[in-house]
Amino acid sequence: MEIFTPLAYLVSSVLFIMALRGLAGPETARRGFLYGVAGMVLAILVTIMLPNVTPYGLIILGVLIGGGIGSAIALKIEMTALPQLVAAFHSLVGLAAVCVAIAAFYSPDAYGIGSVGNIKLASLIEMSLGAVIGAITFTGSIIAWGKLQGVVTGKPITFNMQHMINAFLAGLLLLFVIMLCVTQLSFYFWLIVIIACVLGVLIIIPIGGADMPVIVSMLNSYSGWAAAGIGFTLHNNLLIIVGALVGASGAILSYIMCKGMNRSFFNVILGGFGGEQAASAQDMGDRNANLGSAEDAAYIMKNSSKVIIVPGYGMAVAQAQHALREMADVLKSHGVDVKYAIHPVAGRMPGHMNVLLAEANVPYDEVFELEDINRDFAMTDVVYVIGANDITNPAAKTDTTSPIYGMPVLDVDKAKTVLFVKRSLGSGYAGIDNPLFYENGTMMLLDDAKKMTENIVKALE
Amino acid sequence: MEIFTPLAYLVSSVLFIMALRGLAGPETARRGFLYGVAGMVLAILVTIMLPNVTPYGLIILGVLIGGGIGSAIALKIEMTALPQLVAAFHSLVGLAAVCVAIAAFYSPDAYGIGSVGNIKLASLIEMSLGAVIGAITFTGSIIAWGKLQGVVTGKPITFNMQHMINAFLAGLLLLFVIMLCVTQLSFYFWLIVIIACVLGVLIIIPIGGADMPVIVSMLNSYSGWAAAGIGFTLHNNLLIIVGALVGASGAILSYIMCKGMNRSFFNVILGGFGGEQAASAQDMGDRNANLGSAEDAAYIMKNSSKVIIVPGYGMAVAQAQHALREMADVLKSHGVDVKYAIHPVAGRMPGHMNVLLAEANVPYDEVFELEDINRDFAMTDVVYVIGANDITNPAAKTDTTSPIYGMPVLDVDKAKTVLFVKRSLGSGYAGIDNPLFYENGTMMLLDDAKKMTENIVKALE
Amino acid sequence: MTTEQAFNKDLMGIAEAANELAAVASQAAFNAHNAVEPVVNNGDSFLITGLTVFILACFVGYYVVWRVTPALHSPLMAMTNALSSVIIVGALLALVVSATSFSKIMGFIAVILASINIFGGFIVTRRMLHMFKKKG
Amino acid sequence: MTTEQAFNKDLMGIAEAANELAAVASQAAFNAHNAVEPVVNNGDSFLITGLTVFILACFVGYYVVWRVTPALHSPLMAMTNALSSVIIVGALLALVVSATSFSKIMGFIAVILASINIFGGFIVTRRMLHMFKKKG
Ligand SMILES: NC(=O)c1ccc[n+]([C@@H]2O[C@H](COP(=O)([O-])OP(=O)(O)OC[C@H]3O[C@@H](n4cnc5c(N)ncnc54)[C@H](OP(=O)(O)O)[C@@H]3O)[C@@H](O)[C@H]2O)c1
Ligand SMILES: NC(=O)c1ccc[n+]([C@@H]2O[C@H](COP(=O)([O-])OP(=O)(O)OC[C@H]3O[C@@H](n4cnc5c(N)ncnc54)[C@H](OP(=O)(O)O)[C@@H]3O)[C@@H](O)[C@H]2O)c1
Repeated sequence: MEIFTPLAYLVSSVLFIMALRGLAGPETARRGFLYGVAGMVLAILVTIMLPNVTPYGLIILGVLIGGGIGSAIALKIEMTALPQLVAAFHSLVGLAAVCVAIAAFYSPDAYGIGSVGNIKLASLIEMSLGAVIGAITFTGSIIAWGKLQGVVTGKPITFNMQHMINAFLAGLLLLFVIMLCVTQLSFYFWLIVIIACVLGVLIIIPIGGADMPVIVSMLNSYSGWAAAGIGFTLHNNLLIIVGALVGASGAILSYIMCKGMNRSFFNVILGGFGGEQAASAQDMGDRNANLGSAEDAAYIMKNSSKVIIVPGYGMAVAQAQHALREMADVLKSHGVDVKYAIHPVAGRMPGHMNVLLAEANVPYDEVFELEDINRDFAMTDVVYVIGANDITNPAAKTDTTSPIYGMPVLDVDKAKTVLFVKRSLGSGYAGIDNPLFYENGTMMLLDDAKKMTENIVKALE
Repeated sequence: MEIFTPLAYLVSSVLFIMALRGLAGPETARRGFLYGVAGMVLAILVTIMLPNVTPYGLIILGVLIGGGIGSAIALKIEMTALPQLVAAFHSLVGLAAVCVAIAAFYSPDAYGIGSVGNIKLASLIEMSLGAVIGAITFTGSIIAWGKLQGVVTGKPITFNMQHMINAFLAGLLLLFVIMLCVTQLSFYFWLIVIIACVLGVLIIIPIGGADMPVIVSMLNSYSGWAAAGIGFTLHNNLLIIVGALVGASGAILSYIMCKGMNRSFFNVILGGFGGEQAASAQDMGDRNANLGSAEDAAYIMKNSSKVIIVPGYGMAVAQAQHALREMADVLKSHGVDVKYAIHPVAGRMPGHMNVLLAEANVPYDEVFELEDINRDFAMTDVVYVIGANDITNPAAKTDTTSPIYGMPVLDVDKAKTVLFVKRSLGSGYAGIDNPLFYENGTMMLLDDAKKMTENIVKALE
Repeated sequence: MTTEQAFNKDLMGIAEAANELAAVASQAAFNAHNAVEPVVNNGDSFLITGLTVFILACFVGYYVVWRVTPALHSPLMAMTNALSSVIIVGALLALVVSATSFSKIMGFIAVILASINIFGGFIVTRRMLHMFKKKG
Repeated sequence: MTTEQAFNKDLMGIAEAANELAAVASQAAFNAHNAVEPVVNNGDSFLITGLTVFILACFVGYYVVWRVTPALHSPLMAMTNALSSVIIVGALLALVVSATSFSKIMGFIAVILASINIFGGFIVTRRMLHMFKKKG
């Protein structure tokens, strides 16, 4: 009869797989969400209904406290603050993994992996692995959160020999894991946890704010591997499966983002990118940009037949998505064909723009990915670039010396007219000038994205 | 140290997964093939190098006999006889599964699943399951082979109450499995095997020859499930994984074929389809088809700019693929654009036409699947239909009473001219008349596909 | 707003599902109470492990096979035919480990049958794949 | 014919690979000889079972995640965040089964942390998915 619990865990694993499967399309996503919730409820219920598991009071208290905090945060967070939120949540998963590893270390008999001072070798290794990954996830995610939130500077913090120091710490970790296995002393276990915490900070701090999304995804992946490591320790297939799913997901998202920026993952991890904003910004100072007003923009767009909107991080900052949607409605009522083009790394996390547009009730079948719409720009009258910059930079296609050379960009320069809404002629997150600002077909609408869009709506009516 | 064998089995499982992954495209397929071979070699070597495994003589003898027979057959088989070959091979896998199950039943101690007369309950059930599926695969595949080879009539053999009889036999199987579990008597085990063999024959015999490809795929799937069942008996994850892979593959191919014919799998299994060839063939006897010669066809194609070739089962029968490729070469040298359109169920097994064209050195980038080329027919001058029939039948689109109504067909009727190469105005495998033969834009080239194509080549030169 | 309502209905669906799950789970727990100390040892019954592996392998098979290009469906059939002969592993064990000579004979036959398939299946696959070329 | 040659080279590659494998395998066999009776019991070491499950799950994750539409990558991140909190299973065990009260405290903290994630992650996911609509 002891097969019921693992069977329920297996069902729960399958539900989690189905949950991710559901995300293949917006139609099936909600069903997927329900599968995910059901899987989690099942996993928890089965666990607390095991024999021996009796102090429901503490469990309920813990879940109530955690659930209350989690719900409160999640219900009132702005959609624009998503990247920070995800980073913060990851750090909690990492810390939880560390706590479970510590609990297992101090009560190995409860998990059937030996007794205090006499834990099985394999379990000790798995446990340390889980704790190390968990600790790195914990502190690393805190730094990532700080950089995204603006609490920690977004500039890469570099110092001498940092790679040497990291390598040294990693060596120390290895040493102490061996010592732990030999001596079984809790002293080494704590040293391992502390060094891993420090390493988490040191790994993330030299990476620029612009690369944080990749890092958040990487840490997402780590939190999965940490869960899998704990699964090995506890001989629990559910944790292993879910850990692998989450690990794969984070790794794939990181990979997609790196490809979207044409950079190697290794290059991102080495850090130091995106620090020279000021340096090159003056090179083009002698060229003149063509400035325009809301009325000009309204006139141009009203008289066009095809408009493509390219949103970027600035739209998120300005919370301009609702105004934008209003503008699109007015244009459509004038018979203009309106579409949205989303670059894979627009904004500050994958799919960031899609969520914001969806929030403003833009139907998802008007929103297209780069590969699906890039050939349409040549046949488009007006491109309305709102708070985007790097993802439209034609230098990525032509200038071999540019740091973003080779990054796939939206071919907005092929359209007849490009309208750029941003607050200045300054550069984007990558800190690189955009020659498109000074083209003939370009009109710069220098203002806050929301204000400008609202003014255009007024001018259109 | 006992982890080496299962570790090697795990590596071998991964190699098998990589092998199937390789088939995602022709470029990676050969590497995939090598993975598959490597996985098999590894699995076998690791097994025979286990301690206790010593009588290498018998092993080598068995492998030599089997390998010799298998190689001899595989090296000299005609590519047109592939469907039969695959069916024959499946029956062997089924029989092998039965043998292993019998061996396990008579020597349970060797597998650590109990002792004679005292086998673990779970193992007994798994063993019976493996034996039943194996036996059904064995005899079912023999019948399928016979129907494809023409040894058994391709007509569905139906008789009274056959579904009742099958249900009765299935009930008996269940009963005897229970008896086996209770009594552990070998008598019941043999009864189970024999009834399953009979059931295999009875299930397949009422199914028409035209549906055999679906059945072959289904039996492929069964052979996988049988292997997985044996894997459960032997506590061997490698067998379970490979069994699941093969099972999934066969099921998916069956599904794809059913969709290609717009029939439900259930409908195929119920049988009785494709028996009324003669009945409706006379309805159109009063209409006149437009007959032509090789010279006419050569003239028409030479003066066209776009030709699409639609091969079907007749090309395989006539072995016309080499002549066809020659014809395409000559046309291309005249500046004609030549492509090939493959229907998902053209021929007698999935991908049948692709293999034959590849055999004739047709580059695979000139060969297109239905969805990719179906819109091109409207812009095509000439369609050269060689030995195909059902897959071009426009009745599937318009005639709601047709048995193939709703089946996706190649829209050859949209082209300016259709050239039909076949030996008569008779129907195809589904036994349904093709109204296209009597259209104005159609020219019938009544002859053997190979002869006709060769004559066209002569006329073209 | 109708979507909102639909979603709330969905949420109620979850609640119901959760209740059902709870019922199942308490049943499971009830049954589990009869066991002695199963609290942590989840991985030791082969049936469940095997089932876990089996289900995951089914998912993998599903995805891998759907990615196979239709042009290579015939090689796929031949290849899976060869792969399913990995049952030779069981046959080899039967041949050498079995106590009774009847089992040994069965094992020997199975080795021969599986070998036919392995060689035959792989060679046919190789012949087919060998034919596919990009440029004529 | 060059393809033929290339393929034969490939075949020689197999032969080599097979030799290497044989070497590995004989090594394995050598090591295995030291064990007592491992002939059939392949599934009882959790490490290997876990590894099997892990690798298969990685394949499943790979395929499932690549199929997620880019528009839903943000919900994907939030959802996986919630899913990874399934570590609460370990936390619950730590809270109730542990012998030492220090482990219990750790378990309690882990339960709180994981709960924050589960509720937070799922609610954010729900909020996001809730926004996606087909028609405006
Ligand atoms: N999404 C991801 O997953 C991801 C991952 C890794 C890296 N990244 C990086 O993030 C960047 C994304 O490109 P992007 O084009 O979306 O953003 P961007 O290149 O950072 O440009 C955003 C622009 O918005 C403008 N802006 C800021 N606040 C505004 C406001 N309130 N109103 C109007 N405009 C405002 C800024 O110009 P002003 O200051 O002149 O207004 C800025 O140039 C890329 O460099 C990419 O490599 C993204
Ligand atoms: N491929 C699969 O996986 C699969 C699976 C399930 C079912 N099927 C069924 O198989 C059929 C496939 O359609 P199809 O269009 O390829 O074949 P078809 O409909 O069976 O037609 C083949 C045609 O080839 C002609 N033919 C035979 N020998 C010939 C020769 N030596 N020279 C010239 N012509 C010759 C025959 O006409 P004459 O006798 O007049 O020459 C016949 O009409 C469909 O009914 C499909 O549902 C296929």
